[in-house]
Amino acid sequence: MRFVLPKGRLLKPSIEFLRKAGVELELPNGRELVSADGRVLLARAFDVPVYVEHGVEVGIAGSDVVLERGSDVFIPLELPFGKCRISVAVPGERKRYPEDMDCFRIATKYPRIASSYFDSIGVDVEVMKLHGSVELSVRTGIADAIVDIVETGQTLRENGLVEVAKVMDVSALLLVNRIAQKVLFDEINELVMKLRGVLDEGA
Amino acid sequence: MRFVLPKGRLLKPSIEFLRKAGVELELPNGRELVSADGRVLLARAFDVPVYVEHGVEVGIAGSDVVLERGSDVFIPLELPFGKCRISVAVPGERKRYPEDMDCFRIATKYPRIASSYFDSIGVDVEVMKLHGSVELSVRTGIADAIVDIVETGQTLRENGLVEVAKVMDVSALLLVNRIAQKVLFDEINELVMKLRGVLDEGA
Amino acid sequence: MRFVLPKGRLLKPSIEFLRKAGVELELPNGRELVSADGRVLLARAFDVPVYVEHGVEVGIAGSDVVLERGSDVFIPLELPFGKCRISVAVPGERKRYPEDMDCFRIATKYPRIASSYFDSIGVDVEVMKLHGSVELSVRTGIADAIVDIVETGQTLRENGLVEVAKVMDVSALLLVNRIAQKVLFDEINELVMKLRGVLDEGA
Amino acid sequence: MRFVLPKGRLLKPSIEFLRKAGVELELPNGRELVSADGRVLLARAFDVPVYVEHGVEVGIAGSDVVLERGSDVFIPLELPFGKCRISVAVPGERKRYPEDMDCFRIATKYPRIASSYFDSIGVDVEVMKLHGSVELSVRTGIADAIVDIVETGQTLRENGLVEVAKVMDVSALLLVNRIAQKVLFDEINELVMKLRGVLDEGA
Amino acid sequence: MRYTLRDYLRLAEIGNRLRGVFDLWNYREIVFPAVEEYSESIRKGTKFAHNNEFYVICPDATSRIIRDFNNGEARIYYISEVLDGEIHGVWEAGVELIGGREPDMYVEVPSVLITALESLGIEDFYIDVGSVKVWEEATRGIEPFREEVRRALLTRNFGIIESLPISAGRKRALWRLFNFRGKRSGVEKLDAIAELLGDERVFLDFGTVRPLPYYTDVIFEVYSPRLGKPLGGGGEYLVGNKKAIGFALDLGALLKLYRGRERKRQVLTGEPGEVYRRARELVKMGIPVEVRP
Amino acid sequence: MRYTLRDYLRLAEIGNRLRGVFDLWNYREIVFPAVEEYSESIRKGTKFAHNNEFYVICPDATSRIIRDFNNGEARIYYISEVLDGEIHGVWEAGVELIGGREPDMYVEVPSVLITALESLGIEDFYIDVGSVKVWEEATRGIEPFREEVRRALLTRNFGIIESLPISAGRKRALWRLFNFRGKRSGVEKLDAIAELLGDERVFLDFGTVRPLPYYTDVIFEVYSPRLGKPLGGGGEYLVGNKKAIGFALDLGALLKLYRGRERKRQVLTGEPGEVYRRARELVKMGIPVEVRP
Amino acid sequence: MRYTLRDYLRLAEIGNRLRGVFDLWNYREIVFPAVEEYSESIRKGTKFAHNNEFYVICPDATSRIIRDFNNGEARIYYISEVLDGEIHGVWEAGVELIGGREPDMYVEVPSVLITALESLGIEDFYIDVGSVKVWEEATRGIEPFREEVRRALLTRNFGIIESLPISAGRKRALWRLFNFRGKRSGVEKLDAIAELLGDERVFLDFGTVRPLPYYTDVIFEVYSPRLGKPLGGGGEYLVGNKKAIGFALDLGALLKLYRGRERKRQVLTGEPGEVYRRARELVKMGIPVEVRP
Amino acid sequence: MRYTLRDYLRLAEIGNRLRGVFDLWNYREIVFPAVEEYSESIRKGTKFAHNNEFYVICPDATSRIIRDFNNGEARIYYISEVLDGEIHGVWEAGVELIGGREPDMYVEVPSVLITALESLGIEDFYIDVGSVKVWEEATRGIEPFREEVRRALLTRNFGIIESLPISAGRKRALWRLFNFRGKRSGVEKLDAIAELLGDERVFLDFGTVRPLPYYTDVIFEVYSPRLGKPLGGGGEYLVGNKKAIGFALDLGALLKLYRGRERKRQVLTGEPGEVYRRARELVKMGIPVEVRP
Repeated sequence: MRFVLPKGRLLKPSIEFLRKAGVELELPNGRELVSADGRVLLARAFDVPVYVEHGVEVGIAGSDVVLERGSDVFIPLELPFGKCRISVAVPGERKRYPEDMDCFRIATKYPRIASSYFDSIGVDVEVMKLHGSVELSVRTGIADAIVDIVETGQTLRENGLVEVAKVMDVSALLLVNRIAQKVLFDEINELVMKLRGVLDEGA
Repeated sequence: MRFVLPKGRLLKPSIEFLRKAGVELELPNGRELVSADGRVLLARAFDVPVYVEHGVEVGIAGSDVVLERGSDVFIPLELPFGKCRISVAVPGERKRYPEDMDCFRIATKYPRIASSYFDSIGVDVEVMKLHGSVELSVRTGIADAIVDIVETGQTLRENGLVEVAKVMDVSALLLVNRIAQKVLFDEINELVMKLRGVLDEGA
Repeated sequence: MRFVLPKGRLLKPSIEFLRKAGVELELPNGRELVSADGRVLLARAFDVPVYVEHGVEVGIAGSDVVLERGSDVFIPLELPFGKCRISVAVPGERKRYPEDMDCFRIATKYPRIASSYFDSIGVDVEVMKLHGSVELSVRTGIADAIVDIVETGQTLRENGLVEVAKVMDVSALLLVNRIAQKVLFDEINELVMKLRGVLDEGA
Repeated sequence: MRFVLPKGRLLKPSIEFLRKAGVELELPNGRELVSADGRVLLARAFDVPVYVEHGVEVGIAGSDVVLERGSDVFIPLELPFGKCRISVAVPGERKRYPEDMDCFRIATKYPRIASSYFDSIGVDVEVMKLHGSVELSVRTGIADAIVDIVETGQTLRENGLVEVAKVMDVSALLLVNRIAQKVLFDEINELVMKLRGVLDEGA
Repeated sequence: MRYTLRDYLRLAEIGNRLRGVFDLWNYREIVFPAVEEYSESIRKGTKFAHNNEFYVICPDATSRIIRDFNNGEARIYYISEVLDGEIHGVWEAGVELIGGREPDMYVEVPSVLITALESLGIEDFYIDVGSVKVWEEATRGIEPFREEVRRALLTRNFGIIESLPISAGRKRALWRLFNFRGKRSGVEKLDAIAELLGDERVFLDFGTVRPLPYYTDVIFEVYSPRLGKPLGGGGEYLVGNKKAIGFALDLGALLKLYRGRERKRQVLTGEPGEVYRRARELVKMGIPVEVRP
Repeated sequence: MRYTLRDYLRLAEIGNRLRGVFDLWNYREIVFPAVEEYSESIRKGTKFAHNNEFYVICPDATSRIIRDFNNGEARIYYISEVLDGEIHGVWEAGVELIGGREPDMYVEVPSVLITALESLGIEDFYIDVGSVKVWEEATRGIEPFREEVRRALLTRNFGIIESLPISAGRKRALWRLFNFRGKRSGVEKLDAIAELLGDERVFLDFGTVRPLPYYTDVIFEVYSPRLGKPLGGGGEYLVGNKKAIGFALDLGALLKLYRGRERKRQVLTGEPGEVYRRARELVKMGIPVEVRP
Repeated sequence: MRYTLRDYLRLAEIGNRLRGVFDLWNYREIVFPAVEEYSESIRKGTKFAHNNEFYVICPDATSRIIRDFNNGEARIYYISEVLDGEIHGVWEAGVELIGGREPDMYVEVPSVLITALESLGIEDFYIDVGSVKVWEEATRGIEPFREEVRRALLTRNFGIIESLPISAGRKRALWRLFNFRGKRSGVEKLDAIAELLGDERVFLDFGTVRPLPYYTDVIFEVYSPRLGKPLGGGGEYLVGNKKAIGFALDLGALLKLYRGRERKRQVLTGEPGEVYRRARELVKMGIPVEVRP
Repeated sequence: MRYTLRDYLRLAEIGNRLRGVFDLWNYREIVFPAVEEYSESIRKGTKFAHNNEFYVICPDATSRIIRDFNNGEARIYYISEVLDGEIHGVWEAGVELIGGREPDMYVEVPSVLITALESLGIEDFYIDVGSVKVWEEATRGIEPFREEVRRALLTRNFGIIESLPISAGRKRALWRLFNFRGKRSGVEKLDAIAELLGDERVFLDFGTVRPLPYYTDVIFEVYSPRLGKPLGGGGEYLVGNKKAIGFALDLGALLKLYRGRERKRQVLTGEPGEVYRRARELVKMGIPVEVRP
């Protein structure tokens, strides 16, 4: 049973949470991406669900990237970290609510989530996909608003942006490969039970 | 006239090249993304063409990202740095040429370029988009081959991969916004002439 | 106001009925088709509704031909003559009901009526249009059944056929051109009232 | 081997021509449609090709009705009688050539032939199908022109019509059922040879 | 019906004359996209599929307005092709008054119609005014036979009604409706319309029927003795809970009756640079020009 | 781009302002059926099949005109949706002058364009005039590389040209064309156009390219610094053996720049019968009315 | 997924091996026309329009059978392409037992499935058997949350259930279902199936779900550890008021696991007239020949 | 022609009998996707558009093979629906021998055809063998009239030929071809085929024609006196530069002549667990079972 974990802000809490459940993973050394025993993989947050869908048995990723990538994976548990939200934000001096964003250009790392959000409220926008620093696009007038992840709101404030609507809540998720769930049923079931135990304690 | 420059490996050579042409840019401070005078923006390499297409007058980006993003921008000059190539690579122990990759799963940061390459040789593959470290996918058996950027070949070797076909040559490009080219014709023309002068000297 | 009347079996009763209502028409001489005053036209039974649809103000025709031709005309009155029916008939020695006629070849002068009848009972047949003597087709084994007009049943019997289902009742009808009905409202209304008077007397 | 012959103007010459070739047919008695020996059928001219297509081995019909019915039959010989033509005719006082008949309403017993003629010269007309006396429609102003058979031109003249274009030449044809041609090859071949002999004599 | 290039120029010309009149009456034009998502509430149009979704090409305009127009009052018009299952369609010019007051709206829309036809030089037309409600009332209590009555009306076939198992009195009443045509019907609303319009070409005729299902009461049909089919028609319907009334004209039918006229223009000649500068100035002032350099 | 009902009203409004201007210039409108038989010569449109034949919905108008217009001279315009493989299309207003004389035709059509934009209150635009022939001549003798040169031009990527195996002199000449933008180019025909038009918003710019393949020499593109994409463009082409020149404007782009204005109307009040009679008379005289009964 | 010519030969080969097995089990093949009239009850298929009617190309076979098969009992199978909104589809082989008896039918259809896979040399597969009814019962009284429970099940996301406002006991019960996988579940009907089949590759697993909506109780899914997606699946449904059960295999998935074998043939040589006469006789007797003249 | 469910079962049954025979002859089945990209070289099919591209549904199989099969020799067959512009198509079973040797291939394919028909219990058929080349040679020197000769042949209308301005000798020669039907024609290649086949139901008949344009020499047609239309036919064509020969049978025509037969099965009864275990074993050994638990 292999694990794929996301590099970045979710890595440390993921390892800690697994440890609490008694799952000790040998991590890759230095800048390596695979542990010496081959059981642990480190990947970009956006790639984790893709790895699990295509064969890595277990992974941890944020619900934002799972939804954005549209991966066909099992999600047996929501984990108690990585909490944040995806929101719509605009420059403070041009505050507008999503309902009035007809014809707006929206910059985002989440084009699928953004499109389906605006579709759902019947507002026609142009979604512009960026790979990073979406705030920049609004500050320079290239985009009219952004759809991005918000943790503390600090980044928004620094860029003079205000949140005008929440699109979805985000949390870390445990991901399991569909076929692994069946073929390695006992092993995976045991893992889920252990993690759930920790969750229940925390609750 | 604003410039958008790519963070990362192209940033330093871009600034140096502009300086040689007598274009001195005030860069953003520290982790800032916009310079104090607002004339220089720093963006992810993949986002630069998008910024130029939607309004920033001038930018520098690799031909790989320009093609991948399919941005509608003017490209008056190819610049003499950022040279590398996009190639197909496979694990050394399972060497196969693209013609024999029917039904392969191809991991890549360049899904558009990869798809159009395999389409052009009439081979039907499944393209799997990753955001980073595509080598990992092959090493772990999730993908069968990769389409990625190759500079020295060092990364490939470290991951036990061999290059089996070149997809395209890559170089840094000067990008100009379509409308800016007309509205700021003299200013942009002068810039292009200066840069071309440096190019001619180098040649 | 012009009249178009059908040559053949409906002509005499039509003239008599109009006469009873006080409408005296000058008929064409000998083999002529138009009366000297141009007010009366004689046409084939199948053509009468077509003439009325395209401009002759008033006509008399059987409901069979009106339905078969699908003409867009007003039909203010059903007239008390020309009564008969359209039926399905088969050779007496191979009696079958329409429900069991899947794949049958049906000979008829009424392809539209026949098709829509078999469609309505969900039986798939091949309709073969003939211009006359449809009984012949069944006697010679070219068709399996016929859809034709039946008055007394004499013709069927002479050809060894038996009626197995009635498709529709037939009667003579008064036809009025759509636009004439409006433009010559009073004149036509008066005619209809007179004919209706005769009808009521008869009833 | 059965024969189907057309009632009407082609019947007598058909019988005579067959007789010259040594083919003596027993004709139906009186108003009968089938001869006592079952070998000879009499049908409406428009129905003869349909009978041959669906099983009667041999028939004689005009080329006008064969084309109009679109029957899939063999036509081994053109016969030396029944010569006439299909033409476009208009009232003498409103002479117009087919090229100028855009938007005309054309009355005809041959809707298929008429449509394909006007299609072939790129003129858009409304074809109105009548079963008989098409001249009447033009005389009464219901149609603008007719497409009909012309033998001597007498009927046209009587109705004040003039021929403005020939659509096709018409002649009697020998028709043979496709499958019969093969299954009864010798018998039919002999018949064709005999008839051809008469033709050659006449020539 | 297929048209030639010349017909398309003349259809556009008729369309523009009508635009002029509708504009004078303070109606605003609306355009529609050629393709609409398929839905049961949209009438007519030619069905097609794209990217695994069903669509219709050029459906009926009024049903689009009923679906999309959700608040406020409006005077709108459209000029567009309407397809109905075929490749070639019918060109229609339609006017819709949404949210008007009674009885004004019943007078306004026929007024627009009359001036529209007159602007094309068509004066020999008739407008028949009928009513859906009159038939609803006349068939109250015999609802199961409404469809039969409607069928009878469509072909003015009173025989169908006579064969119904309803009372003789009822039949007599229906017979009267079948055969009424005049200026005063006894139905107050309709009589008011006829009187307020005060045009001898307007008749009340209960035999009037319209092919589309959304009409709620007053309906009308325009026709000319010179043509074997109606020029158009319309009626009253609901947009949400607002009363609306509209009509549509068949431009192909008008094309057969219309003979165009020319407009005077300022003729300019001379050296091209100069003459076109002059022309631009005149056009800016709204003066029609013809440059013959 | 999907529009709202309000957009469709405003698109129609823009269309009608343009109609007004085109009319003043003596151009006649032509309408097109929504569906055309598919053929290689017809550009754009959304493909569909009906009764086992291939068709396109709302294709490019100019290619329809080139196919159908076979004789005579004409000033025509059209306002219609153009689809290009999708369900939602672009609304275009286009003008075509067929069979005009030189150099007048090159002045007339941009003049119509200028007045059309001004009539919408759009004054801050540029018209770039280029030439297909200039490039043909500049590449005479190196025909095998024409496609490369064209590709280079499309992205203003001179690097592509520098990598071609052609003489240094030739490269210098192409470089000059790449970078020329001004009022006097040395190409007589173009210089005359710029001069005869005498409008400071008109530039000669050899870098101008147009997406459609039927242009034969002069081409132009209109754009505004306020919008990131062109407002439209056009050029010279052949109809049969007649010279023609036209342009098309993207109404969706104009919609973003346009702010409408209102027209004065005669307000009428009173009893409906009387007031609508009065209104009909005024409309007949061409006076805009507003009835407030 | 697009296939090569070689794939199409191998798909046909797999299809024919399956035909052989289905035949041995006394199932009769049914073919379907490529095009069906569109209706809500027909699943999948690629939408298209023809002669102004809506159709679907190659829809789901089981939903066609449910619609058309109206009486009697039957053992039928089909092998056909199924499209789902695209141009390229999935090749499916399906078996349907209509009107069978309990519990035999639950044993028979998996038996056919097992022998079918084995006939292709595929032995390392699992069959998971689940139940729609178990979930219906487990959610009795909390019907408003059924859709949520189903969503939870689709991704095995128990978190969704924990957030529902239902009792802790209920949650515990659902948790048990979520996590049951074994041979004896306590649900009599399912336990009997597992026991009667007596195959170690069959598991009861309540987490099994199927994408199509017509299943009424028992459902199952087949998969192989060698492939990242299911090989197929099926379940119990109603045809009219008759119980039916069926499965469908994805031939594309089988293609990846299958390695074919050859069959022995009588080799004939000699003079063509003679050798082919001989061959015809052998074929008549059912003996495979290979002529090498 | 629309079929009922029962017809679809019987079509499949006929298809499977033919599969059996084709298999015995060492032909491999190929399946085709329902939808193909439209191209001029693909015959028949019903046109439709998807995502702005043109496609055809269920086109002619032989033209697909000619396009796709680019090397090697092959014996292949297909059984599929073929549409031709309509919603309902014709079910065809076809056989293609690609890259065979002469004269064997001319004997083999009719041999397959004969055994195929006999396997369905159809014995009263005829095979007419004709030749495209014989006509090419007979019209050498009068090429401009080839199309006329072909038209004449299609309806066996010698009158058309008599009206051609060609020599009397030529006409006599053509007359002989028109009327030849027998076992020995004097054309060596054809005579050899007739002799090598040695079946009294095979005739040489130069009047034989085939509707598809890709045939290069030998063609044939099968028909039965019991049916008014051919059962099928085929001929010789080129795949790349390889000779190929094939035929296609119309399953709908065969359906009218075919009366099925039943096959013996091992009947099993008993307790379900036991009986199905037994059945699985028998099926594995290739023994047909019928379980009556």
